[in-house]
Amino acid sequence: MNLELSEADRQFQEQVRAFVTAHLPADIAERQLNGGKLAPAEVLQWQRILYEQGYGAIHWPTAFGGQDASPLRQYLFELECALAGAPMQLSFGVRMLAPVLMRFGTPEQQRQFLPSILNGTTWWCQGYSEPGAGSDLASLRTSAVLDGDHYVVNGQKCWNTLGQHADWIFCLVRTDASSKPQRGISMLLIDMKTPGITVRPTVLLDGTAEVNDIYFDNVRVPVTQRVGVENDGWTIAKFLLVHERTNIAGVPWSKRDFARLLRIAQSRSRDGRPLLDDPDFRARIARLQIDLDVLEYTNLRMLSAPTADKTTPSILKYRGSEIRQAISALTMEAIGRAALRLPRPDDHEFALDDELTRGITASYLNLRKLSIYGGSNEIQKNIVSQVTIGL
Amino acid sequence: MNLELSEADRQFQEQVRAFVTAHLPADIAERQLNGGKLAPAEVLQWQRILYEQGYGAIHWPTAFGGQDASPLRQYLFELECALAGAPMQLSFGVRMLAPVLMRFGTPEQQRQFLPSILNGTTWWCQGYSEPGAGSDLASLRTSAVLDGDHYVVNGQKCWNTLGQHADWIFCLVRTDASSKPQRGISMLLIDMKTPGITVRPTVLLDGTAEVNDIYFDNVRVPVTQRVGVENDGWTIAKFLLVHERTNIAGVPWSKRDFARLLRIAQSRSRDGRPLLDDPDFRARIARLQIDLDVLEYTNLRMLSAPTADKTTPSILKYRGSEIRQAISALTMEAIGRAALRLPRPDDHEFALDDELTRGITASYLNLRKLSIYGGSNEIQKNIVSQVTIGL
Amino acid sequence: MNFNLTEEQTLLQETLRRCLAEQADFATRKATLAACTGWSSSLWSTLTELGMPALPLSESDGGLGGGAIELALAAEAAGTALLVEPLVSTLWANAIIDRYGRTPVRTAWIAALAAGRQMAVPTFESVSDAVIADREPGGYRLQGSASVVYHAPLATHYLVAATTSASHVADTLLVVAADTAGLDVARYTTVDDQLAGDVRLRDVFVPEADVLVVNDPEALAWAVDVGLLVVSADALGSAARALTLTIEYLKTRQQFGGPIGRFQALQHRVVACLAKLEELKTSVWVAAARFGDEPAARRAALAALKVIASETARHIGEESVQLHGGMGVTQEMEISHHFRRLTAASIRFGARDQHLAAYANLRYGPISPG
Amino acid sequence: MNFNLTEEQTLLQETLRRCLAEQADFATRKATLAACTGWSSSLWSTLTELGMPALPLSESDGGLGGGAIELALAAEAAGTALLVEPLVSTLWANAIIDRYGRTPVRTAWIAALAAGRQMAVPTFESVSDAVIADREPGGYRLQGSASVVYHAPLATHYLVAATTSASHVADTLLVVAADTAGLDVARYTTVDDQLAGDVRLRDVFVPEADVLVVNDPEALAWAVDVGLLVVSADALGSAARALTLTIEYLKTRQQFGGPIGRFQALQHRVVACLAKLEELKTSVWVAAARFGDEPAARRAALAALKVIASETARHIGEESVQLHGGMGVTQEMEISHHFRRLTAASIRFGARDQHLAAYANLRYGPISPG
Repeated sequence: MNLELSEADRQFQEQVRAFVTAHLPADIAERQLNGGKLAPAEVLQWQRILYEQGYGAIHWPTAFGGQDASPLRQYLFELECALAGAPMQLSFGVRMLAPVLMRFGTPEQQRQFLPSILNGTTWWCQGYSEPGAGSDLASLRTSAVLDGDHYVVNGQKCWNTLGQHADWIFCLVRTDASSKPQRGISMLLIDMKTPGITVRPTVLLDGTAEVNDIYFDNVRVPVTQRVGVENDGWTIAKFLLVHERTNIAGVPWSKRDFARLLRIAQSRSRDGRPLLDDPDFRARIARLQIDLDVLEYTNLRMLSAPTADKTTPSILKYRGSEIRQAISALTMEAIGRAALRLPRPDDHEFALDDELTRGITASYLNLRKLSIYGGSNEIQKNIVSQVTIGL
Repeated sequence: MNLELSEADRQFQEQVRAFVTAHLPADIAERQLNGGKLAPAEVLQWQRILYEQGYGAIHWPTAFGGQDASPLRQYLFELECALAGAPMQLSFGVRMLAPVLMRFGTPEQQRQFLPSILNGTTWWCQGYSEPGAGSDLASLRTSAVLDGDHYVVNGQKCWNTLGQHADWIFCLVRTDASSKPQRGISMLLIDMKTPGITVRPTVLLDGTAEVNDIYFDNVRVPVTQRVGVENDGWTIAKFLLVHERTNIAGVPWSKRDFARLLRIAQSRSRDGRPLLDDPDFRARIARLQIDLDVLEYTNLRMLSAPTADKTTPSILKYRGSEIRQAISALTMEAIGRAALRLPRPDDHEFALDDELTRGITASYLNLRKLSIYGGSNEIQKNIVSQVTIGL
Repeated sequence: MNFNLTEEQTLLQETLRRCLAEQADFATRKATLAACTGWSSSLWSTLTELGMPALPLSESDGGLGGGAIELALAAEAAGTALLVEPLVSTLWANAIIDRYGRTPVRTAWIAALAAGRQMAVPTFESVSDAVIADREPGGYRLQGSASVVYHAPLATHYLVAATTSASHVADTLLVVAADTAGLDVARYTTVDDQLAGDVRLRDVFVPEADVLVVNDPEALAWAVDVGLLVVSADALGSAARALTLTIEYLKTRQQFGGPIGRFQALQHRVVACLAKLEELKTSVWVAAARFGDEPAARRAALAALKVIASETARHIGEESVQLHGGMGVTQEMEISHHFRRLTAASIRFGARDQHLAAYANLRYGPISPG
Repeated sequence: MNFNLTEEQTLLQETLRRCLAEQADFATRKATLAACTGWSSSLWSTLTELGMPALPLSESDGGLGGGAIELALAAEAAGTALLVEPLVSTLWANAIIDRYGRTPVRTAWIAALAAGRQMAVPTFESVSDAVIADREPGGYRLQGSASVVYHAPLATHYLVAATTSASHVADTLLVVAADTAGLDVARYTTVDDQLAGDVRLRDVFVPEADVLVVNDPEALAWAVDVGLLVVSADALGSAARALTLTIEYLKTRQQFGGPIGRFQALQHRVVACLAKLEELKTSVWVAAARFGDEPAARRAALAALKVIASETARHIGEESVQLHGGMGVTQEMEISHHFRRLTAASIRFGARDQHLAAYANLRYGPISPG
């Protein structure tokens, strides 16, 4: 048992830190750290910078342009990026589709799609959920009917994240309606410019349109854009769900958000002293920091364990979301009445929306999603219960 | 809406207070208020005093020697008794069996049993639960087979409270094994001196024997001691469960316990000042007092509502137990390390077991039962869910 | 002792409920918000015709003579209907004016308030929210600002809390017309879609005739407590509706081959919410009834109410969204609007911890110097 | 970075686990408690033969040279087995003696400790638990008392924390033999069935040779932290076993026509307990590893550990009993003993709030004067 980083890992972390310090655009960092917004182009810009410096997808095998980085190094990389205020990498290409293509894709598909994921020229999105098939993927209904060397796709996807900016979508579709629910599903890669695709944004709690409904109306997709075996998409979907767990707890972003909370608690005052010196607030922020510390080390413990266990990822997922939500809630409380403002684009400019209050309420509202998406906290608890009680 | 007591109710409360002040033995009160123990005889002694002063069972109809007191007056009566340190009345006779006899009993049964309940000469206990039939009463198995003008009873009861002191027991038994579970149950009244009855105490968390297993080995019970119609005991059991709800939240005892907690918080010190002035402790005790206040008024709101609703009693039961348990836990924390002591009869006498620490840990341990017995908190939540969601 | 409503109170409750169900349903409200005016003046006219601005005013002034319970009933209805029109702010302001409006103010103004032709809103949420008032011949000169004043952009008058001493505790209450020189309002929208503004006062002169209260901290405490009551009652209405919607959703939403409401873990969480709702309900009515008591009892009840209201609003809001799953985070669903209204309720009038500390001080006395 | 045990550590864990499973099962323990001696000297002999008292002692003194991780592993096993024998107290005391026992103390005494012929226990749980030490020619004169000293009735020696200044913070550590004039022990049983006592020191003289530490508050802080670690590790063992028992019970207990473990509300509560258990596990091993760090990092980790341990012990203890229903409150069931051990763990070494405040001070600096 040893909590020190190895010399090599320590050096890796320092290199990442030096790289981020040197190459992360200052205005992007300022906005990321203080509740501002990024343009889609800035997210791709950062991916391009990462690519150019060899950090485009460090967990990928070196053969595909990665560093074959250990889970610990992936964690250190994301931590340094998050703390410095770098944008989150778009996970749909780099973390979700890419491992699927490496495992199930044809060499052609790999050659066609992986490089542009790495260098930030293609924006991918995901088409999994449907109305009536959220946590329960087996009941999806979007159909793909073979017509010559094309599938004809009809149906509706929902909870599509940032698809309004996407070039391509990877989609689960039903290619055999007659078999039992889990069978008969396939994965297709679809160019978003294909005729028949409509993207309709869903307005969320914070007033933004982060997710969309996507409608497919006789959309023709070449058979060559199917990934893996027909009707075996369930296998791919499961692979994808269990594959990416290094950062399931979201510790880097929670640490970034916590640092902002601490800055605010030091700067604002309550009853004539710094909020951080108010005994009630101090006890609450300290308790939260303990939770966050423990989460980080529990995550590291999982990453360093010789064998994977089946319950820890689910525990990390739900505790990670609870803790990040708790940080956002306490931050909202810290700014007091200023948290009541949720300005709209056409609202009056007002002086008090400074770097210590900007975006905090919007973030609290937005992060409600954490405990719902990617397998809700209830689903995670069911998984743990299934493994431990089994009834 | 009016939170003031009517003039008549206010006078009633004052009369009760004056009576308790005048008649409650001081040594009993001292022990009740400071974690001491009472002998069974003292509990009966108090019932006798109540009876002599006309307070033996104020909620009974005047025809049976009660005052036909309103739920509000019952509440005020119990509150004054509890705050002054009076023993809890034994509920088995006064609150549980008596209403059953008044509703389902024969005039002979009423004449035979009610007076000695009222004047504190008979100690009743209850035989409901069995191993394997706790929350699930329908599966009880103790059998009563008719043999001439007697039933012959065989089986085992558990969770029998204080039956070691009891003169009589009222028992649910199975009189027809062939019908479906809820049918075929009858209620019998059994003299504890009948041959074939064995009482075996169960040692509980706090080291005491408050409950017993009771074994029936060919116990002969006259048919005249059956209450109500044969095989219709389920009706009686349900009547009994829904009948007594005036004090389902246990507010009087929580208020008594809270007053002790407050005395302790004022007397003990932490970091050189009264514990009550420690910001963390102060916030916790204040929060608990708010919960207790709200519980009391929610209880009073239920008592004053023109129509009964089906969910409030269950909510009061489970919140009442949570709050009383929270008071006992915070009291334990308030005395710090002294709470580690759980002396046994043969342990060394030690100086620090004073009136500010006596019995506190034992009480914390003992009160775990509150959320389990009389329909566990989980059962109460199921009931509320059944009424409101109905799935 | 009883917690029952009088016939008049029930009538008020029913009338308002029926009116809002008909004229302020979720679709109508959506249209109002989409129109970018931020409120519906026609709905406000209807509420005015029902006598809502007049509710807290004395009958001798043409009002309906409603007390704390009537105010809470109306505010509860506003929360249930997600009203963005200034009902709660107006009830609050007019209750203060009814109690402290001195003769010059009354005669000049009160009939217009009752008829809804003019509208006042308070600019403070605690006795610490005081601007500086300097005595001048014939009146006071005000300096300071107030942030997030609900419905400020709609008001014709502001009720401003001020301090005339070096302390920061408000002891003076003044009326300032919206068009007074030196008064500015920066307009925006709150997290619960209500119009609000930051109000800035620079060298604002208030003549003697527009001063309601001087050197009376208890009057200011009372004024804050009325606000605490109506905002908490609004939260009660919203929380109750949020739970109703959630239970309906659990009964209808199908997953894994049946309604998700059959899952016991979700059931028990709903029950915990119902228990908290009952507790908030009790707290609102107890606090309302305490307005007849001595100030310390009222203050303790209101501090306790805000502790319960802040916690319950947060808890029921978050649980309702979570139990709605993905649907809960979309503005299409009514629940998301209740969530944001409950979020606002938990923040308004100051942090839960501060009210808990105030409650403890009232119950146990101040903390002795460490 | 890794959280894996070395081969030696795994061997220690396995050996102890096997030994306790064989010789300290629940039935044996019941018999021990029924015998009224309060402990099993034969089981203690076995543990001594395994080298447990020698575990924290240096190899040069005939010990096994175990560090914080080995101590925590042994304490965890003690908690799992509900050991009432003085393993945890002995590990703690001997670790202190190993680090601070100066030459006169060592030569006279340490072999007997290693062999279990003599037994020391600390009488303090925080640096505030100091008796008064007055300097005298050739030594110190002690006055004071210590309450609820675990295994005090069994000890041959006490490690006493004292202050030589007017402050109440301990800075001095002394050894006092049980038969010293002026020392009394009042014996009783704790809530978790362990032997304990209140120790009173009246005019007790301690010669220079029996003084371990003088004027070194950090040494005392270290000594307390070792105690915090082993008691928390004990709680980890007990909590893990409590959850295992609870899950077994849920799988076997039949009600309403099936095992009660199929009820989702109960399942989700078990999962919440499992999450807390994982967090306690992490906290124990992080804190153990921090014994190699600088004092401030160690202190923060130990304060955080006790916050987590107190909360988790309370939570898992209470939930386990509740999920066992009526059976949980009877002493017949093993769970009720874990509940009481976890109750004790949550109380020992001071309140959770105090450790949270200490953690905050270490992380954020002391509170500025209000």
